[in-house]
Amino acid sequence: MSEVILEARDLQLRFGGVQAAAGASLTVRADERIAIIGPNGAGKTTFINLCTGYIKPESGSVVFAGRDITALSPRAITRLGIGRSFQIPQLFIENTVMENLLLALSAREGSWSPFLRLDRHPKIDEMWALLDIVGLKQTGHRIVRELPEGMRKLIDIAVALALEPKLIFMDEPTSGVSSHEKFQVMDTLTRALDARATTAIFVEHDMDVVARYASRVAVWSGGRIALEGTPDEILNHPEVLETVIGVGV
Amino acid sequence: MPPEMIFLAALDGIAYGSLIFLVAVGLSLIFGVLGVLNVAHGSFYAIGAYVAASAVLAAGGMGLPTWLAFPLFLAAAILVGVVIGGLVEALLLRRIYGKEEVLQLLVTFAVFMILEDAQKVVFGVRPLFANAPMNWLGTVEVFGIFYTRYQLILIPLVALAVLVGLRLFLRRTSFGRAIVAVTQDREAAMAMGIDATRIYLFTFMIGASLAALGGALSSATTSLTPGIGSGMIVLSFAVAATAGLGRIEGAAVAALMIGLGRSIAVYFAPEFDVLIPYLIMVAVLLIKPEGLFTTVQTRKV
Amino acid sequence: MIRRTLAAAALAATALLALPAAAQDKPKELVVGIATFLSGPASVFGVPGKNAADLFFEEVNAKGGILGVPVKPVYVDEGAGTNQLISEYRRVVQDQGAQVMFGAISSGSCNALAPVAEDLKVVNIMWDCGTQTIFEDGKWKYSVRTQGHAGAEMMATLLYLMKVKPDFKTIAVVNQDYAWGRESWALFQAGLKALKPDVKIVAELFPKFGAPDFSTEITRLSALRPDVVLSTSWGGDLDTFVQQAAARGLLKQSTFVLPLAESSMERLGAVMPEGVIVGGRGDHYFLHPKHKNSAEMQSFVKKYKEKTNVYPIYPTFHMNQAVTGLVKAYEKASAAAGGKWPTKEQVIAAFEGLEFKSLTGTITVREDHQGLEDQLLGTTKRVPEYPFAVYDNMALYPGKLVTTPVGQKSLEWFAKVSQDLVNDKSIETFTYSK
Amino acid sequence: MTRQIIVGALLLIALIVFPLLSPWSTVILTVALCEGLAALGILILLRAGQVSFGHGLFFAFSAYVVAFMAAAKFGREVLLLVPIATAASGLVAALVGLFIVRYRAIFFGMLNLAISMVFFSLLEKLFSITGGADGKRVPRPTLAGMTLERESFEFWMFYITLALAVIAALAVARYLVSPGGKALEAIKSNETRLEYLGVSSRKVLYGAYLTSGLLAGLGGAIIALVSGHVTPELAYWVRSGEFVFIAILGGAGGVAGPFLGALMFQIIRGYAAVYAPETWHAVLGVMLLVIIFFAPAGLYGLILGRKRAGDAT
Repeated sequence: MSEVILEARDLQLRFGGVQAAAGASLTVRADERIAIIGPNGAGKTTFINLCTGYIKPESGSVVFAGRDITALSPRAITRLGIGRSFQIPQLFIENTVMENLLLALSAREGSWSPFLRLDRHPKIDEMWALLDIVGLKQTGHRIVRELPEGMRKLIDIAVALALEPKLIFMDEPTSGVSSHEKFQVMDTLTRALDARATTAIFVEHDMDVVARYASRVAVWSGGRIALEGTPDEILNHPEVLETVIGVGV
Repeated sequence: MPPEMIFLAALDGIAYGSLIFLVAVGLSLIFGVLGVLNVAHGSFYAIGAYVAASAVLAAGGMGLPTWLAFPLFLAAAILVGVVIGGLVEALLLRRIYGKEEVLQLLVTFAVFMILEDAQKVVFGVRPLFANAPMNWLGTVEVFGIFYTRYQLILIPLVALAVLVGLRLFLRRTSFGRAIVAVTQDREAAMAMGIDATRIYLFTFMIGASLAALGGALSSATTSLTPGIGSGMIVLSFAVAATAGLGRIEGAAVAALMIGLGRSIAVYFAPEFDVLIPYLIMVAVLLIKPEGLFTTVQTRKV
Repeated sequence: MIRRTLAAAALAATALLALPAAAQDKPKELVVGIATFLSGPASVFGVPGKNAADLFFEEVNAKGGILGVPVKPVYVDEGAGTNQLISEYRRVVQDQGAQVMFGAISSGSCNALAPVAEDLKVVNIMWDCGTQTIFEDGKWKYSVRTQGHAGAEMMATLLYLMKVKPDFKTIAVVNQDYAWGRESWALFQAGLKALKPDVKIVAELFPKFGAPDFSTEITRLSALRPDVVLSTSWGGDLDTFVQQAAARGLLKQSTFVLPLAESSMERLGAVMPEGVIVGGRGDHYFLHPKHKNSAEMQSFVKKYKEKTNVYPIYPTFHMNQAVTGLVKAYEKASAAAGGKWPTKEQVIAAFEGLEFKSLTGTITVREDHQGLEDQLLGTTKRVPEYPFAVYDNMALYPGKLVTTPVGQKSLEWFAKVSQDLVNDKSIETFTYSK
Repeated sequence: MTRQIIVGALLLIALIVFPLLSPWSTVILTVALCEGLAALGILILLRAGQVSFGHGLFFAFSAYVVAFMAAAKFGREVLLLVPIATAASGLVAALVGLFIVRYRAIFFGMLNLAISMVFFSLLEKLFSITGGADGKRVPRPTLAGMTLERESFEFWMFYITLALAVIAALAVARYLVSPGGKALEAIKSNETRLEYLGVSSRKVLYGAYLTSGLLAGLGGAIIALVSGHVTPELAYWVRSGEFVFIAILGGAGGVAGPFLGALMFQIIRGYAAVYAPETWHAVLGVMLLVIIFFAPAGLYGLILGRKRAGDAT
């Protein structure tokens, strides 16, 4: 068993009268692919937001690679090696796809020289390769605003991967992808993650995807983990079938 | 400085703050609903003042009783707000909602430049004043010092009435509640079937009318000269930003702070009275970047 | 590339510079550029100045122009800001070929334009600005002033106050916060110290230029109860101040001294009570006790009133002096040059020692290019003939008496002013008559 | 890209040649270049979606530094005055920027306005030091040790300014395509993502703010020298608004835009001053509306045939 890379302990947060996190805890090991499932409003995205510093918990802690990151800013957490993609892709929509990736590259490399042209970054080939992995090489020069949602979701993930994080959170990576392409997308993503030995935590609604790509599943309900286990255990659990997947579906 | 002087200074500060409040609250309301910072707001103040003064002078010339000035003030304010404000919103602003903020700002900046000159062409450059309403109300004596009832009582009362009236309007009437809904969440409000176009138009008219009302009230106490609008706009920016843009009660508090700060400065440090509004604004924003009365909202990701 | 271009440019420029000055033939027209406030608060002076200039140049042209050359006035807005004013001023000289410039109303503009006029070698008539420092601290070959300066205005005001209210003990000042407000107070204060060292200055207030509200200042003055309140404010500021002070009984409580009130009297109408000391930056007054019935004055007041619906105020008289002075200087220069069209330098030379009649008296331009102008002060009185206050109990101070002598600085001269001046024999006095 | 270079080159050639044909225009053109420099600073901030209604602060600050130094015994030399005054404005931008980069949108604009108005008020109030509203005269300094007559001084100042403007424009063009410049666009479109790249948007904006302050400072220093007089009006909010006006008029699409805008602004203002001396503000206002509604990419965009600001990079 590999070492623990992320440990969230008893995170609590209320907002607007809703218990968005109610003792959320999760321990993640470096070689894991964890799927987070649960109904809407269960606090899945809140959990990601808490772990990446977008919002701060009222109590509880998040430890990453032995360091307490609970109070750190998203920026500091990103620099420590946590990347994330978003439910609604967060991209520089007026820029080209490649520029989005190159900005991530510059951030990673710290290459901010005013004499450097962004589009002549010495490591630009690496970004083209990355774009190729997610199957979007042909979109490199397109303006993000003009691309469909599904592609944007992948670009969002590619941007996070360009940072070469040790751990990546992906918020519904396949939500904008047509169902017959989902596996293909997840295959390429998994290859990219494997190549970089990146730990991944992803929120997912499609149980087929969960079954195939997760090493462990956490079922979210009411701001905390109601159940966890292997995909086999979870996906056959009667309670999960009822609350998450919906009986008869 | 004896304590009664502080009290006297405070009386001046309240009168001054009340006037700024009337102008600033209109600016704040417009921003809250339309999301546009109206640089031309000072021009509504100036035009309201000129129209009111001309009307009062004309009424005086016809031998009409002086008390008529007060309904005339209101009429002038509404006229300016509805006609000029309405035209600006319907012809110009409506075309740029959703465009970049910079462009919206600049459209109102252009309107400001045009109205400044229009006002000069229509009303001339000669200082104009109509002090009959102020004199008609007479004076009161406080600690042996004469104050005009107009500045000491009427203007603060009007400001208070506007504050209370706006609150009631926004909370109790369906139209007011629709305005609040748009302020809080534009998209949700529109999804609920609220006619945003109409809300925007009326809010702009109300905001412009308030600025014009401030101008109308000031026309009895001050000489109207070209350029009065450009000074007022910066002052009301300061009030609105200190309070937090879109905050109505906050604007009242900030206007009072600035009014009091200024008049006390005239006693203690007359060299710095003009700096007071800006210093208060910068100090407040340093501590609370979104203004005194605004809560920070995070973007949904 | 750039270097070569620059070299070429330099050559071309040198060629331009080397062009000889054009021979002094009579031009087709004489372009006169006039810097005046067409926007901003000071347009209360600027626009009357422009209206008057239009009238006067019409008259000049109706008589065949200057030495037979028609005059074409071109206006430049002083309200656009100093830097813009300077470039406009240059454009009018260099592009539109103005030979004479009138610049300007604000002392700040005059200070800024004087060196520009030197550079451009253009006749510059400072037609309205008042700062005494311009010819006391600097020498300007191409600039002249066809009216008095702030020193003369403040000296006459001080002497008049000493004459009509010799026993006051406290004074407060409320001046606009800019050079004129500050400088006029510095001068007045220096003279006051010399004449009446025991007077207590209870408040020195400098509200912002264009302030819409003087409530706090008035509260303070009401509490301090000074014998005299001096304010050299003008325009909208003065109107607002007087109005608010009158409403709150302050004008009854203290003697107000308002050296620029002449320009506000008609507007203030019934607000202005009796007993306020007033002046008009010189001897300008459409009811001037000596000249109100002259044909020129009557015709001017009539024409001006027809055009603008109001009585003329002092900037219109200053404009008259500038235009008259210009005509006379050209005539004098031409006579000296044997009837030829004079060069700019000859015109400037003609200004030195020039004496000419204005609508309200006689102006003499000294060798230092400073004009000597009489100063008229009075105390307000209400009469049935006009719906506004008029001057009564007037005193006319000869320009020579109240103007700092050539070579001296006004502040120093004020500091040693003597009591004799208050009742000098050359001062004429008048009371109001129909 | 090539069309941009052509536009820039044509503009440059026109600027080089025009003063030779029409000597009176040198000062007006120099003033236009100075305003163009300030507007170039605004353009940088516009890339980040921010607009400052207070860059008059830096413009006026360096102008007053020049005025004070030129009036003092030392520093009567253009080659000394310009860099020192520009650096002084840069220093002010560095200080103000420390906290102003925390704000966005309206608050960014209004805080800039407030600070510049504080400076404006101080310039007016501190009469004994600054000369109050009348301002200060700037005695003509030497240029490279030479004492020049007005005409040759103006002549050389124009070409020096032109050279500086070209250098500044090229440097800014370079900066805008560098990672830092592109990160500015990222601030405009998605600051959240920028933070999640581990990039401090404040630092990125700080760099831009500093640069824009330096550019406005450079413009202010030169305008003080060529007009020979400084007044607090240089710091007034309407002046700052004009810089934004110029930036939009010219178009934020490329670095030649602000200069194109500044020239156009001077031309319109010049004509308006002659034909409508009492309503030239209104003429400018109408012009601004026309640009915003019918050519939002500005003159530069019109020339390049683009419809939207920001398409050209």
